[in-house]
Amino acid sequence: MKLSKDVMKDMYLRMRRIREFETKAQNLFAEGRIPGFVHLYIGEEAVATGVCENLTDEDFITSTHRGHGHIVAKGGDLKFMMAELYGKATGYCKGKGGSMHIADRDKGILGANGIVGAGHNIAVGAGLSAQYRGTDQVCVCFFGDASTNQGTFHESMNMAAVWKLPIVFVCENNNYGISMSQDRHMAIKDVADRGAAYGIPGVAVDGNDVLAVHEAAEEAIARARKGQGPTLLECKTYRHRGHFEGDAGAYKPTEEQAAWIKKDPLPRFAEFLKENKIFTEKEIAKLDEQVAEEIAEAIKFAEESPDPELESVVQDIYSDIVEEVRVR
Amino acid sequence: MKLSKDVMKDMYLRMRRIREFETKAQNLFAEGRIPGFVHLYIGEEAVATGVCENLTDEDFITSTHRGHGHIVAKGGDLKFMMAELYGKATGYCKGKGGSMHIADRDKGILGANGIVGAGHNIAVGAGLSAQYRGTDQVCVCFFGDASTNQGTFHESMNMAAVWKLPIVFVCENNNYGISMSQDRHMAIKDVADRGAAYGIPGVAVDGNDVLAVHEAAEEAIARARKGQGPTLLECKTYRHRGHFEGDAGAYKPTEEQAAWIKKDPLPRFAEFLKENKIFTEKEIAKLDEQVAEEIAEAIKFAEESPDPELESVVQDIYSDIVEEVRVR
Amino acid sequence: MKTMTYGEAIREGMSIRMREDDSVLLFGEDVGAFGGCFGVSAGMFNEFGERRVRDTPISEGAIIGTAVGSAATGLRPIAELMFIDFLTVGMDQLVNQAAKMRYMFGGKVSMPMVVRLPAGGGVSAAAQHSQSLEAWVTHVPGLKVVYPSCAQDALGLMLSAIDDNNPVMFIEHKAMYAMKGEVTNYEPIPLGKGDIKRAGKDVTVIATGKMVLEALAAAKTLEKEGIEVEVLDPRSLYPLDIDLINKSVGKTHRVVVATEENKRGGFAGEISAIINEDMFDLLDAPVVRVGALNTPVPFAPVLEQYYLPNSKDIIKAIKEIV
Amino acid sequence: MKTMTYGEAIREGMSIRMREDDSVLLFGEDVGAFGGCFGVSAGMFNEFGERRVRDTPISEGAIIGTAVGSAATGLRPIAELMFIDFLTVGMDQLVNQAAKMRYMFGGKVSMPMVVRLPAGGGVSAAAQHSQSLEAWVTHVPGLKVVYPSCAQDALGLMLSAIDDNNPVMFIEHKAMYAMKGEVTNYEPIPLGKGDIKRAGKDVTVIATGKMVLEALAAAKTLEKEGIEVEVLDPRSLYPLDIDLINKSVGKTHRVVVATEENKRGGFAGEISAIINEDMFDLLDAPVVRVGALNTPVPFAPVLEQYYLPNSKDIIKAIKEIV
Ligand SMILES: Cc1ncc(C[n+]2csc(CCOP(=O)(O)OP(=O)(O)O)c2C)c(N)n1
Ligand SMILES: Cc1ncc(C[n+]2csc(CCOP(=O)(O)OP(=O)(O)O)c2C)c(N)n1
Ligand SMILES: [Mg+2]
Ligand SMILES: [Mg+2]
Repeated sequence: MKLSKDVMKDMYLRMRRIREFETKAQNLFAEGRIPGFVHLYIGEEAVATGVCENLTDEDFITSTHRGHGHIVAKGGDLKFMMAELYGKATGYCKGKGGSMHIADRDKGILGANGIVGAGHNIAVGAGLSAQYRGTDQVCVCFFGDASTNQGTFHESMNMAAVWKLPIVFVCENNNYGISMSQDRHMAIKDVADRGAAYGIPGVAVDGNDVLAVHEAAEEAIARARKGQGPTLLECKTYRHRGHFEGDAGAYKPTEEQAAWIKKDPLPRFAEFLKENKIFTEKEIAKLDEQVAEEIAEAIKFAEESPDPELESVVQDIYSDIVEEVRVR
Repeated sequence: MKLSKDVMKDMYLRMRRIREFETKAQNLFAEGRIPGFVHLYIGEEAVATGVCENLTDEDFITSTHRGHGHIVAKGGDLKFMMAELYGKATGYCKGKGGSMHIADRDKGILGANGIVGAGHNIAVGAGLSAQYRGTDQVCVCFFGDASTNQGTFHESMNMAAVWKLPIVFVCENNNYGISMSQDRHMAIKDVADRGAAYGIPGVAVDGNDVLAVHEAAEEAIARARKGQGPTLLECKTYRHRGHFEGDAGAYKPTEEQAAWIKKDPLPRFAEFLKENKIFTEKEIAKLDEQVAEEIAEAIKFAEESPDPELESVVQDIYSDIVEEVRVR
Repeated sequence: MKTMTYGEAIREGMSIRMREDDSVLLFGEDVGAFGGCFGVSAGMFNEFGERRVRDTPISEGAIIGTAVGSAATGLRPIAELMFIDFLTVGMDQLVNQAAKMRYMFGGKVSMPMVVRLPAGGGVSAAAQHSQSLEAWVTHVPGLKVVYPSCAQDALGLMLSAIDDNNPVMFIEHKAMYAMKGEVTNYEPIPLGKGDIKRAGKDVTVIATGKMVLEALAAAKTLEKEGIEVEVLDPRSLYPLDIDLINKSVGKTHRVVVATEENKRGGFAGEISAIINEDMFDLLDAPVVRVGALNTPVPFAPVLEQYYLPNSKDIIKAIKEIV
Repeated sequence: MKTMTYGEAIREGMSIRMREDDSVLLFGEDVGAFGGCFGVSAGMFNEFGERRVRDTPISEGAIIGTAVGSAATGLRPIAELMFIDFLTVGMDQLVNQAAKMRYMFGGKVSMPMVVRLPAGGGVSAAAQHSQSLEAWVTHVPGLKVVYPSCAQDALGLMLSAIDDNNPVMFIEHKAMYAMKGEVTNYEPIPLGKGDIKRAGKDVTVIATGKMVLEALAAAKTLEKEGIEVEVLDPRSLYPLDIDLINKSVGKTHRVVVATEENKRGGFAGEISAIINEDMFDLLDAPVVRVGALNTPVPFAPVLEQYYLPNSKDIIKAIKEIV
């Protein structure tokens, strides 16, 4: 047991925060309070948490359409996140981005992204920037299994490898790209095996075990910081919900679902904490309560925030040009 | 020795034709008789030849900017090719395509291509078409080492693997993408190693040994015809000239060049034929002569052919719409 | 006569041809058993099987490339991009290959392929899932482009698109999939034939896609004020029915062009320029364009509604020139 | 005062800023020791080293993506695409990322990046290496677009492009690299400021890139016939100097727009539409566009010359309206 109690606590809190945030988002979407597309991270919390626990605010992440978990884990503000889901003026993007485009430059969060595979390329730029400026910053690039069939994955892995950039490519293998199971979208079992095509390490871990993820990420991030180049880290996990809210996920076999629910990373980690006497049941309940309050507050903030002003629609396109409000 | 004398002869002729065609194209370009960009295949003849010897007119190939060799090896008409290089009305493309866009649908030649990596995608379509129509046609996709860093390579390999398409991906590894040597554009030694990322065989052979290429291609093509899916076949070779005519190739170290010139596939195969008493020196000289005549004829044809009519410029865009000749 | 939704009409068009011709097939991300992101191909997997209704990996370049390579070798593929916004990752196969191959090869290859492109805003899908990008593809010689505004046109244009021996971009407005309309005719609608959706004598509104509905709404409102609006839907953006435009302008002498694109650099500008160039003497007033604001598509519903052009904008534009 | 080529001026602009600011760097295929496909960056590798003048693998998507990611995190990258035609493989990073990120993120990220885009025909490079694609990028909110027509403008616009905190598309005409011009001014030329390349009172020719030279040639010819042509080079396509256009049209009342693009759907249409919409009352004649034929760019020199618009086409257009 090399992780301190504080780290354990922090990881538990992050995982819990994600779960709570997502569960509430699910309900709010069902109630029609959140518009647009919402892709939930429920079931995959151990990945973002295990990885981001190793990062500082100086480090970068790129994210995906399924970005809430990454952003919470990287320290994103829950209030601004929730307000953005609502499309409110106080949201991270002033209501212009929504769920798929939340970013926080100050926290190194280079954005959720609606284009599958786009984050791969952006990560190369952030990695190059860190290396060029001579810092020890690292960029973690989060992405799904199905996104690794996009050309951008390949180009980015290759460029990062050639330039030995400080990047960790984290594949969240939840076995699906929408309705396409992995065996139908690629002819290999381990995405990690794709690392060899670029001469970089490819590592596969149990993505529902936050400690395993933490350990593997720690090593990969250390490698990156030391200038030894990128790693491809595959975390095997599962999404409990449909692809987006509204998708019933009929393509996921019932037994498969049941098996994975048993491996739910959150009760699993709670169990571990209790068994190893790191926290008592009561202490955990208290942490859960604390998180529930944080999320309730975030929702309150979002609910009470104003809609954006109509005129704001033409701002923030350029640094120096404001478009005409009504060009017809 | 399992190849018949006829096959040997045919392969020698194809190689010789490519060399002669290219050498003459080189001169004609230098004399200003051929406009535009010209990328020569000199030094790589064994690859196209060893592969295409295994194909019929029903089979498909996709090609690249460095396409002359593939097209000659696949049975393209030398006269129409040369006329196209000249931009004449009698050329394969009626002067509209030029060196980088020669195609011959009847011979299964789906076009040279000016976009690095574009042929990869097109090959998937041709492979799917063959499989869908239930034929035993195969599509060979030719491409360079540097093109394997393009996203299209990755997407196509993956899709072909998942669908078990009858495609052979032939990488002509001449160690350069323009001025970028392989060690600067990828962090691995064998492009063939990229096959593993798609769960398909990756095979590397001496691309200057036409017999080795022939053998490896035969196996891969048989696999494809049997419905066992694609193969990645890497042929290590070298281009003797610059990237295009006009490029002196200063980035190619002198010793490297010298070493590869020694491995020139053409004298090497001639030597083999003589040593194994398949052909005498004299017989070979006669074949050379025959080829020289063919090329001379092709040049004559091109020289004597008319320029395209100006009005032809607006034809052949659509099957059914002819644009206005002068829209201003 | 039958009532069906815009989405069903698209499905029906594809299915009719697939029943008749084995060389027609559909592929794209989740178009199979899942039925497509918007349910447009629902049921087709069951009818035609996985050979002909085919899920692909997430590889838009290879999807369009597969269409190109299979069209060049004897099939008549229909490729679906889940959103027109993903053209950005498949643009090369479309622009440098599909559109140019026949020409580059001297007319010796045919390219009978359809690319389905769900476009448009209004569903809070934000900047990367709501664009109208018809201006990019209409600018490319070698492509044809259609954009139906109702179920009947969707069906007829789909039949023509599949029958065509050239690459046809089939733009679908995602906010219209559930809209119902009457379908009386199962014949192909020829590409290049526009349609007068409502006749009028005071001003011509040339509108595409969902803006046709906004134009019709505007016409209805203005009718009460005694302004008779003619609503012209080109249906094909290329080939464009310039004759029909000419006839209408010759009658009304006033034109508004309404499209959902960002106004700057949109296809509406091309229509305006053509009218200016070829029908200047027919004009009694400037050609006014109605488009979306020149911004990325915002997420918040209030902003998006403000961003999108609507019937009020069309009314305002009309009042400026009549 | 100094004479330099268009290509040298671009290099000089980049070098000046790279000497002053370590956060500026250049990358692209073969831009390093090789000096770039057209020699534009020759010598820069020697001066700045491989850290700042960087060869990339052939991965246009990742090249533009590298610009996006590094611009968002403190650098001021200049990315070169070898040919503008390769935008097709890097379009997503440009359109869905670079252009929209500031907006999608509520204004909280800056995107100071330049993408160099060698464009245009005239060198028998055929359909995939000769295109003019400015219409695509001018249609995208979030991008700025410049297109110099001489060495002086190339230098001044490059300085401004690098200084700008937004993604700037820097279009270069490949057939102009070797053309010499005088450079007297080393100050940035503000984006959005057009230039009257020749004053005249009878007709305004708005021309971009190499067509400015054709317009000047036309003006010279027509001078002898007593027609005084004003040649207006917007230099920036976005932001566009509408004031300058307005002033010129207010003087001449007649406009020809000359660009090298395929005429259909080109940026020239946007200019025509703006003039029609905002300056209709100033016009005494239709706005006439001069562009390339609506075909892919053909290879054979005779065909390509016929395909490309030239001074004769401009003269013909002018004579139709004066
Ligand atoms: C370029 C592009 N293609 C397709 C889509 C539609 N799409 C959104 S998410 C998704 C599946 C992604 O699967 P994966 O990468 O495994 O991530 P997951 O959703 O499983 O987290 C698809 C196809 C998109 N947004 N962008
Ligand atoms: C998309 C694209 N990017 C860049 C180029 C410019 N280009 C033409 S050939 C070439 C190098 C290709 O190298 P490789 O694939 O190894 O083929 P080789 O030339 O060695 O045969 C480059 C960069 C292009 N034509 N298309
Ligand atoms: Mg997944
Ligand atoms: Mg090579």
